[in-house]
Amino acid sequence: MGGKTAAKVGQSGLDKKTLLNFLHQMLLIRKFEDKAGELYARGKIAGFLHLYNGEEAVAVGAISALEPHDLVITHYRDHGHAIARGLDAKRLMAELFGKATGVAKGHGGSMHFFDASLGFYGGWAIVGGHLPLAVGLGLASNTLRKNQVILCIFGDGGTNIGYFYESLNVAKLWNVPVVFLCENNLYGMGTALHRASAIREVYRKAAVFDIPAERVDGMDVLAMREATVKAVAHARGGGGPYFLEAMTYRFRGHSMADPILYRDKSEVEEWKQRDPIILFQQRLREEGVLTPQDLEQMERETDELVADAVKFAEESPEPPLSDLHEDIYANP
Amino acid sequence: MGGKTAAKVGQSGLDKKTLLNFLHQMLLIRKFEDKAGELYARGKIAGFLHLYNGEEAVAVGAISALEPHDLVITHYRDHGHAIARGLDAKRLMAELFGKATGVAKGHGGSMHFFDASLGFYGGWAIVGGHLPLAVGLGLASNTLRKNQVILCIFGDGGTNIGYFYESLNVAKLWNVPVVFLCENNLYGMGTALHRASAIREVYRKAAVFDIPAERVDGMDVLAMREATVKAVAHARGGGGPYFLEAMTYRFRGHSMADPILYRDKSEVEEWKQRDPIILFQQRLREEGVLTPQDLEQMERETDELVADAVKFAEESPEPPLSDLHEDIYANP
Amino acid sequence: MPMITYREALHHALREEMTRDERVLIFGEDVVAYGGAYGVTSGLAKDYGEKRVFDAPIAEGVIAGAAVGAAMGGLRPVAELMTINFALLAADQIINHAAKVMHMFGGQMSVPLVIRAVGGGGAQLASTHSQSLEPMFAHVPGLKVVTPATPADGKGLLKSAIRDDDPVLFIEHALLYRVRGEVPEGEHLVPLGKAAVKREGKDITLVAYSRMTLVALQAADLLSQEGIEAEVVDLRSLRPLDTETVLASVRKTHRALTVEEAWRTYGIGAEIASRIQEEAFDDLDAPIRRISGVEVPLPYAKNLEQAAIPDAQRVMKAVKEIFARTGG
Amino acid sequence: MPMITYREALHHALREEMTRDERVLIFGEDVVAYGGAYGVTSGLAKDYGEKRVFDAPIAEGVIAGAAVGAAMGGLRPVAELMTINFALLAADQIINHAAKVMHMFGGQMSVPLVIRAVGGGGAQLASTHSQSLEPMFAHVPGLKVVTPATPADGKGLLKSAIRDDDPVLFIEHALLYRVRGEVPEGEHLVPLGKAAVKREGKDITLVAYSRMTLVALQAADLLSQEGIEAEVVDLRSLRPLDTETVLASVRKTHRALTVEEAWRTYGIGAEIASRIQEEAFDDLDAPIRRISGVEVPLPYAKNLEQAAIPDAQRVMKAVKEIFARTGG
Ligand SMILES: Cc1ncc(C[n+]2csc(CCOP(=O)(O)OP(=O)(O)O)c2C)c(N)n1
Ligand SMILES: Cc1ncc(C[n+]2csc(CCOP(=O)(O)OP(=O)(O)O)c2C)c(N)n1
Ligand SMILES: [Mg+2]
Ligand SMILES: [Mg+2]
Repeated sequence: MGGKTAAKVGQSGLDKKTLLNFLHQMLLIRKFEDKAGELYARGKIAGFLHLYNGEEAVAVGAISALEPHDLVITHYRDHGHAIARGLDAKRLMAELFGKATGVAKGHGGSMHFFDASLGFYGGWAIVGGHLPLAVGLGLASNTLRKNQVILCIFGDGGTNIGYFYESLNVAKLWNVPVVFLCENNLYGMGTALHRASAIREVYRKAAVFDIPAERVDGMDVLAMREATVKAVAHARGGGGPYFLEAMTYRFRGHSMADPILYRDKSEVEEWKQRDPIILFQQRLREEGVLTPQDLEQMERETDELVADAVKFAEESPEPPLSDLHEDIYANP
Repeated sequence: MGGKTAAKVGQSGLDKKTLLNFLHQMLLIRKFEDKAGELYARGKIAGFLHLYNGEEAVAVGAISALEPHDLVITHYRDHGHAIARGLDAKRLMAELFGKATGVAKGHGGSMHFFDASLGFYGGWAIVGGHLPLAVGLGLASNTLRKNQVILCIFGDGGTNIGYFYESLNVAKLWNVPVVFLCENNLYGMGTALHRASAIREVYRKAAVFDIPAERVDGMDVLAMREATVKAVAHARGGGGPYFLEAMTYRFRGHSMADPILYRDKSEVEEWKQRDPIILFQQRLREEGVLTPQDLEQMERETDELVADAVKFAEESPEPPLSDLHEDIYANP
Repeated sequence: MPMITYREALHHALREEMTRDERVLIFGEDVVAYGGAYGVTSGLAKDYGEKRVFDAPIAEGVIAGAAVGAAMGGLRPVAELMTINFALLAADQIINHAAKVMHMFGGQMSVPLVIRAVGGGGAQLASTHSQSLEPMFAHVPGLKVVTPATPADGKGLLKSAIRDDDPVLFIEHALLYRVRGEVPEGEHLVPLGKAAVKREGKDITLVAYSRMTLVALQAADLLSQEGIEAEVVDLRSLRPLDTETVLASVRKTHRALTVEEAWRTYGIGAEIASRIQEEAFDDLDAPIRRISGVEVPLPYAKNLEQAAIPDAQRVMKAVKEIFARTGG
Repeated sequence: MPMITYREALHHALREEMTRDERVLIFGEDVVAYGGAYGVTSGLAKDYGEKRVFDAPIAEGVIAGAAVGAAMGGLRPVAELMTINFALLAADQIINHAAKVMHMFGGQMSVPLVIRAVGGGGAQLASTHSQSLEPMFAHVPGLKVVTPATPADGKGLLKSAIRDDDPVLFIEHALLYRVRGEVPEGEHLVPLGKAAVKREGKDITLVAYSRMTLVALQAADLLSQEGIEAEVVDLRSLRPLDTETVLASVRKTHRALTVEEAWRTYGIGAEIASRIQEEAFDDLDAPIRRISGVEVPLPYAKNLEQAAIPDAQRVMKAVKEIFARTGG
């Protein structure tokens, strides 16, 4: 397991504000997810709901390495990425409620968050299906000289489908600025990595295309940032695609419907010892960056953001029925 | 290029009859192909016609390593494999003519040779599409304890499509007795290998799944046999899949419609210096296995086989129009 | 007869066929621990062993293709593709491979395989997870496509599909798994390619399949209260398609309405309507009408989704319009 | 107007649009050296550079998906999938991705892309290389599907498709590339979603598309010698589908026959027939009939293939049967 871990906080070169902001984002994601899970149980949210608990450091660390004009494209477990990219928690919660004010007007739901204005290009629910899109986005960046890097996120289960290999091969051939980020949480639904993949080291599957590929500790937000900064610089500098395998774990089930019969309680407990939020809090506290007061305030702020989001979602209107006949074509 | 070459003929452990039979088969393939090309130009054969000239050593060497109860499954450039597997040249030519006596009753044509009685399971025209089938055949061999090895043949161009990777991964996971044989003739239609694949060493794409994988000199029939014998033994012994990359070259165009604008004449000439038939003849002569009389007789015999095939095809009836409504379902 | 759910009925079919025939085996994504997308295979791995019930990676192409190969090799695989939406990732295997083996190779070999997949909307899974793609696959000669509406048909058709020597795409409906119905124990076979009159009536024929059969039956009950007796024909198989049962009904009722969840254009109802007017033109008192899913990528929001999927109200309204036109 | 081939007309369209709009670029298998499966892109790489015209590996999934991504990124890609048969390997990208972007994400973004693919049989390429799969794709809301029959429509529709902001599947016919016709030079746009009356007539409406339009026209000429004046409607686009032009014709002729190369069941003709009987029931003097490809995986043998694909003789025979029924 493992993967590359970052050095001390003090050596990260990041200022206090940035560091605290990482913690803030991770907290917000965690609280947003817990609340969403609760609201799902209460019937306010429906469909499939895949929560991100435990993987917060991956999204926050990696996405912090992007510029505003860069793009993020991801799979259906997309809440953490959307929040880290700065999408409005209110409109995200409204999307979960299927409301007109949602980021996809309530058409997409949990799996299809999207905000073009923030370079957040979905939220895609076909495993592996968005990797070819990332290649195309990279092509557009090159052709139109946008100097844009595309961060493309997917799970370990998504590295066994043809799209994965086709996309890496073409990404390398066309030299597109795509950073492929695999969230290796060791399971695809109820299937353990080694029952679905002939090899356990996912990054090797990218390395075979002569794409630089490495493992990172996905429970360490600074390690994630550091690795992604390097990957983004490589892509932006014209070096072509880069591949990161983040070792992480989801603390909850695959979706809300999952009874989690396929993994040992002890395994879960072991990983919870490495809760990325607790770990980062500890480090910040140890190095004197975070005071108890800071933390208290942050807890309060993030609680409020989530509460506001729920209120907003509750009070928002349903989409009008006319939506069934609109926006199907740009040129009807 | 290159790949592993075999030792001296004398060290091959093969008796004279076997060695001469290899030459006989290669000659028959070459003459069958030349005749087919000629008949295509004369309008006797239609559709797509992909000839095997130059690659004869791959089919003959590899298929010689199989037992009668083993299976061959291959792509659309299938004439050589069918002949090496012992399918009747008459019925193959009849298939090219679209006659009722063809190996697929004239329904399949050049790309879809098939003879279940000889374990020749097609002739498939979707690039990469038969690799998953090979996995399934291997599964059946394991489940039904048939002790069968499946030889699955495809081109270098077919190693960039998702099926390729999906199949190798599952083959390894399910431990199926499949020998994957890539005929790397350096081109897929008009696209050079390195313009379609991020790496030039195809066998590495299999090795990443921890499947034993190696390169072989595909212009050397004995090297092909030797490598395949080893691969088949591995698979039959329960070791799971094996991967061979045969370095070879097609002397003619991709299909009869190909003006061959994408490769230098000099490159073609260079490879023709390594014509597998001429090379093998020389070696057999040098080591005293082949006399000029042997060769003369063999030339005559193979000429006759091809002439008989054409005659048979010419004289065979067209399929009845009732075929359009039969054999679409086993249980209509 | 015991009342069991659609899910249980399908489970029983698999269990009975696995017991009957050693060559039957099951694979797909998460068929072991999860028991498949909707729990149908739950417990089978434990009882029949992981040599006969096993997981595959998320790779629909090789799942479907391995089923074709396994069938060529003498097995009778039942592959699960989770949902019909993902069957698009296996479309080439299903259409260019499975459906071609028998005829393209001159009848030397057929491929006895079943591909199970969940179809339909109504669970707020949004537009890539809610489709009714059966018209696409039912269009293809060489395939058989089956869409059971009830637990009994689920069991009987699945058993027949497994015994059938041709490739069968078996489409279950996401909202039917908990529906209960009487299901005969043990040997119960429903033939592929035979429609069933699920309710008799003399005034109009409602032609439906899968969950829309239940919607049509519900509408028929409501219509009955208003004095209109609708006959409900459940197609059950979309290929082969049993036109005779439909025509016999229309010749009696002189009116027809098709009800489907799939998109309207180039859908199932179009074929039914065409055949009826071709074969029973002079028996018709009114044009055949079609009720279908709204032609939109199905949205997540509950109100939108519900408005997009046909329900008994929409069926009733259309029936009344037909009668308004012909004056009953 | 110059007489040029269908192939040349398509080539001109690409060339003109590439010159007009820098964002237009072309990729696919062998589009450079081979000039694509049928030579349509021949020479474009040389003239516009390999940054705008380039090869892709044999990997239809990523070709189609990269087109979707490129369109999202601001380009207007024209991807070539060689043949529609291989579009099955990209079906998930086309249906679950391209067709969904606009609506699923709440209208934030459309994907202006064209996927070109050759369809149809008649060249003895056997059953995986001869299919007419347009009904499957035309079934899907969010997509547009275009099937030009003539060089002029080929040019005009391709130019419109490239300028259109939605995903367009552009299906050419393998046997049409050498067909010549008059084609306006320069700016010539044919709107998507508009059928065309290709021949006027008062006795019967023949509804066709792609190569079958030519077959219908040929049959119409022969019928004319026997005193039957057939009107030929070329659908040109299968989605959006122009019902108005069809209905207007049928209201005049009172009879209709659809002609398609695709398989009959759940095909194009079914939808046309259904719509006609829904909207013009009382105008019909006879049931609408359909001529289609025989429902078989198309075999290689010439005699079988020719018997499976509709020709003018079969069209004439069906027309006469319709008149026999109604007494002319
Ligand atoms: C092509 C496809 N097949 C199957 C599914 C059903 N499915 C949804 S999520 C999932 C598991 C994905 O696992 P992984 O990629 O590891 O992501 P994680 O859920 O662990 O974040 C599966 C099988 C799907 N959405 N798409
Ligand atoms: C999925 C698919 N895409 C495209 C084609 C068209 N096509 C036929 S052969 C071929 C090239 C294959 O090259 P390779 O695998 O190297 O085999 P070779 O012809 O060199 O033996 C292509 C692109 C096809 N048959 N199937
Ligand atoms: Mg995972
Ligand atoms: Mg090749």
